[in-house]
Amino acid sequence: MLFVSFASFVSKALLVGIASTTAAQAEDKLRVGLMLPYTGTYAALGNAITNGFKLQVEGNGGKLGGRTVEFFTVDDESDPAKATENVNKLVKRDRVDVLVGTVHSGVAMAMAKVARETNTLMVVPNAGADELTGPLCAPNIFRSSFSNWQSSYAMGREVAARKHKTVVTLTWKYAAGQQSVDGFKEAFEKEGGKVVKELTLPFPNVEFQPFLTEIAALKPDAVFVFFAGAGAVKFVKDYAAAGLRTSIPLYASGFLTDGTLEAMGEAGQGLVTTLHYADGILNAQNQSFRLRYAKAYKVQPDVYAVQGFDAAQLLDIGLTAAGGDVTRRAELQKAMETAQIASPRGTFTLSRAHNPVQDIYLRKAEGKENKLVAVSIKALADPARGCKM
Amino acid sequence: MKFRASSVALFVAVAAVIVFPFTDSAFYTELLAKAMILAIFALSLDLLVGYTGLVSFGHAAYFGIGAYATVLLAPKYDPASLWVVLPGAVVAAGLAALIIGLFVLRTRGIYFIMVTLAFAQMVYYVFHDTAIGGGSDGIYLNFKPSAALGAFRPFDLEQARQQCWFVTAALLITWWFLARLLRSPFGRAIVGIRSNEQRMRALGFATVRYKLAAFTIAGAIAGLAGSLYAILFGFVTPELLSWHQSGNVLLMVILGGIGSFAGSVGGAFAFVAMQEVFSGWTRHWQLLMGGVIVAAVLFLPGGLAALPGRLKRAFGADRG
Amino acid sequence: MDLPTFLIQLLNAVQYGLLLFLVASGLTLIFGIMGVINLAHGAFYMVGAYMAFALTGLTGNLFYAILLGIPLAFAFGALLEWLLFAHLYKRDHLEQVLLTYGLILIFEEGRSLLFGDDVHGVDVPALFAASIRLTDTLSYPVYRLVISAVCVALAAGLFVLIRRTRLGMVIRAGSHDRDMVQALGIDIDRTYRIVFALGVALAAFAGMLAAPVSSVFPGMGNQVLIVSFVVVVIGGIGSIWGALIASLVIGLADTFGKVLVPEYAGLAVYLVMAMVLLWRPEGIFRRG
Amino acid sequence: MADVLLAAEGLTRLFGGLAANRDVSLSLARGEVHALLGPNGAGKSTCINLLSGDLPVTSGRVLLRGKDVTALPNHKRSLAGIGRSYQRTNIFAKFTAFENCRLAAQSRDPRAWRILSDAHGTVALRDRGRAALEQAGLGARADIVAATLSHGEQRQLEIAMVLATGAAVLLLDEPLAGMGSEESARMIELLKQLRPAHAILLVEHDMDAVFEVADRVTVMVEGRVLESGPPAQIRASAAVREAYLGEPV
Repeated sequence: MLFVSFASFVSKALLVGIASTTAAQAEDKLRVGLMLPYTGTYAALGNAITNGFKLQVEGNGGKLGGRTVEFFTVDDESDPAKATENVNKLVKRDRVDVLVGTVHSGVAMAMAKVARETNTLMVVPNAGADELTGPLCAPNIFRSSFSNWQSSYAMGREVAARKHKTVVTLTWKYAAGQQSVDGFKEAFEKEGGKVVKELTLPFPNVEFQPFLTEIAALKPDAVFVFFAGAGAVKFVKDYAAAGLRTSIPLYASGFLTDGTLEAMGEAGQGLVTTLHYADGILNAQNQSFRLRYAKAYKVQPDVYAVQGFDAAQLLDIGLTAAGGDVTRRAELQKAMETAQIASPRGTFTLSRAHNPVQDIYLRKAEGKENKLVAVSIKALADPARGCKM
Repeated sequence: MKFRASSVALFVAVAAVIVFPFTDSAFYTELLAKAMILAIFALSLDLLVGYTGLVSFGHAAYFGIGAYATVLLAPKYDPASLWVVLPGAVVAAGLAALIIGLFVLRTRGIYFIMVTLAFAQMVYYVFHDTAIGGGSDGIYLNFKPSAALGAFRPFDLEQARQQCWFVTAALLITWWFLARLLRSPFGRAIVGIRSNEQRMRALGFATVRYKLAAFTIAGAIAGLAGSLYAILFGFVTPELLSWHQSGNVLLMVILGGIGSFAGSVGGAFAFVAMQEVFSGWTRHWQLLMGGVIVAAVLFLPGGLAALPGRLKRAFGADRG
Repeated sequence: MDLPTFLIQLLNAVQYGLLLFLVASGLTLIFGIMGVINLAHGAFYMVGAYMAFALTGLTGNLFYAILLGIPLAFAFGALLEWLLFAHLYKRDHLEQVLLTYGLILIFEEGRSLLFGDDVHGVDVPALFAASIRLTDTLSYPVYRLVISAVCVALAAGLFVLIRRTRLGMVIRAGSHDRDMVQALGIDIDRTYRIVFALGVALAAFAGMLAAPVSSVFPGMGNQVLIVSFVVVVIGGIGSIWGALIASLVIGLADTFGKVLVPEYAGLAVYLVMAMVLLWRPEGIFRRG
Repeated sequence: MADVLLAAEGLTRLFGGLAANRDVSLSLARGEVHALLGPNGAGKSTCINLLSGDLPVTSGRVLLRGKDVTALPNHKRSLAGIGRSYQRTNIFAKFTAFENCRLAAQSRDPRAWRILSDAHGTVALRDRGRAALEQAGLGARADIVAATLSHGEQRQLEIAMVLATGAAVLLLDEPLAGMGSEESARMIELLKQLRPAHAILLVEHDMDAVFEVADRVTVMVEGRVLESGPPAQIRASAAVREAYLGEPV
């Protein structure tokens, strides 16, 4: 009996699924597709971005560019193997007007490929892969977050300014890590420093002990790393436990300490990082954003929430200029390209490759916050290498 | 009676699959193509699990090698020839299966399961850690391969419909090939090995060689599926080789009922449908998926293929 | 590499190997005695780590968390055996693979529902929070040494269990032939339940012990599972002694692979396995 | 000297410290039924396994037509002409009786590796399968699924399969086990029929049957050969009587 009901339930579910998507097409709403991770390692980031995006939309009375928004969400699981299929769910099945996503760079690149092929308007609210606003740049692809190069380039200058001559870098061997290290190295060596060794380990391996031993043997002036999430927590703890915190200073791009400070505990305190957002930015838009966010979701916002919020702001500007009509692409893109986005991170504009030209902050971990120390580089623009637009 | 009912069912199913792309739903056409590709993949594993008695838990490796071979054989800035990349992928995957088979077939039982898994992980790390295929970030197929033979263009894979039909043809040919293979002397021998390997050896069959051949053929067909997958989605990552994929395809085969090609195809379709439906319902859809798997093992031995018989018995419709 | 660095890397390798042993020993026990292939073993490791996180939060100390966690894990294992695995002994390995694969999904999502998807840290007990200075730049965390010591003690305990007890006799018989074991006059259902629960408890214990150094995070079980498989394959199914040797071999391959050939570090472990298989298809310590 | 096909010289097989076979020598000649007797655990099945290659020897030699085949694995020995049956019925239960024999015949066929031709299309194999079935007295049961054959028929089928391989040496492990008297009689008839063209090793508990067909008898006890000779000599042997025949079987 069980099997019969199961079979009928599958077929029914399928029918209902098809029917509901076709019925919805009749209404005249702005169809926004959110493709973000809601399960797996980056689930917390996906939720924060969604919250930020929806906060802006709700502040607008549920509208973007004057049109009521209907959301379509797909959990991309941060799984590149399913990326193309997942984005097709939004583009081909749900026929969304706008695509928003995602966290994982590999998945975002698969999304960008589909967006280019189908000429769907797309905003990247996190993934920092340099290619998205480099070789893969396109008139219909925008980014409200950062490029991997940006935050670590700033750190390269900071480390050199602190009179460190030699640095060992360590990261996972994947695009985000590699590009961060490249950005750091570019700035650091331009200022006269030397990266003596680039260590890598496969993503998402977290057995760091052999590398710590090697770092201790190399005795560089400083260490630069790129890690995020669980790996970041473990690395920082291991680094401290190996006694290296007292002998060799540790620097990183800000993802090391975002959303991870609580888990790091004592080991995370005092870490110096660079990022395009920090706790304690004193501008009106940040204060109102933080207040509204905390009220709506009962948690403090983080950099990911800001990026989601700004993605919605960016779209609102473009759509408003086009009278809410996604097909008036020229006006829409023009407005987005020239927009001044009043972001909680500070007002920013977009580069010709559609990446934020933004201030990068120097931050220091205190308690559960990445406290603003200073503006490291003002209005830093990604070089957008390989972009032919 | 049974024969006629099942061939009518098959005919209706094939007709439905051929007609479906006319519904003009690009997404569901693609989903259908994906389900059929996974069906090819599941068929290849069923040859091992269901007919040769080799429970491979690393079958995704050959699927992935087929996919990578397709992308790596294609030029970067021009469409590749389908007649190069497809056979190339099949040969590459078959060759890999042959080499790995030499190792894994030295073991049996639980060992075999674990060793196939471990070798698949090894292949996974080859693509994940080295620069061969873009590392953990994956690699793109920029253009769909061209089916042109000189001036003659039999079909165009850029057209979603034609692509779906091409996959349909591939599935039917694979199915036919495997059904035919089972009736061949070789096929009888591997079925004999599954049922009683010791006896086969005593009769004079070099059983390891037969198993190796079956392992290679299954790997090659998995490579075909992987190649089609790469062509369909244009993007290949190491995750295609991960042990979750090996688990999923095993699930399709068992869900459908091992030792039944129709079951494997049905299992693949059921798997895709479940994934689609569950993930539409809830973010925690994997919980449902896990629940279904556990329930299927406990309450549905023999899989979907055994369902008609079980139902008949339960309702007593066909007694005597 | 100079000598002190080499020695420290050796220490790293041994330390990592011993922790692997803790997970793999439970796996090899369940394989060897019950003939059950258990993919969910990594999930039990994860369950242990999250228990350490939750119970440390409740009790304020990892010691109490572990004291509380072990019986809980044991009971959890016994419950699972009674509920699910007991129905599988007469079935194919195939169905065992599938069932335990389903369990992984359930545990992962259950974890997500209960604890969310954030990374959490677990504090090292204050008693072991210090580090020992090894060179002018490098110290070694005491807690890591404690883990190793506990692993060694546990290994010794397991050997005693196997050499000196009735349960051990069954384990040494290495048989999952229920009839034969029953003929020895042993209550087979109870034995199986105990062995399975013991295996779960070992994995969970490893998770609890490792939680302060690894932190707890989604998907942590899967990383451990596959390497444990390799350990069991190399060591020989059901052989505790083999698991110990294999764990150390893998620890060495992994650690020195990372340092010497970083490009192929992920492969090193599997290459070792392939070579062992060529040499001895049924593992180093295969049976009879 | 008779036409010796298979000879064992000093076969020894140790399991751990235990000798399952120690220094066993015997020979099988065409036209002879050589019976192997002994109490349970005497090492008779082990001996067959050593001869067929299912188990490797610890020491000693197996000669087939004077050629050393000790190093050959079981399937190669089978191809060389050594066929065997098993103590516990060991057939392909889901196949028909005919398919069991056809598959057995296929083992010597170079076309066995074809993957696209119909297995039943090869006339020669079909004929060999049928002939073997006929010879074993199962001609009328060809299309019955093996699992549903009676126990006696399954034992016959087992021998039919060996015949289908065209083996010259038959190693039969208790072919009469579990058979009724009528079935036994038929099997003994079959053995007599096969005797002229084959060298047969018969492991059997049924004394009457053994002494009815055997041309030569070897008695094993605790892994060793106790005595070997014509039936009359064995029947008269005090040692055998003490070690074996004296015990109630």
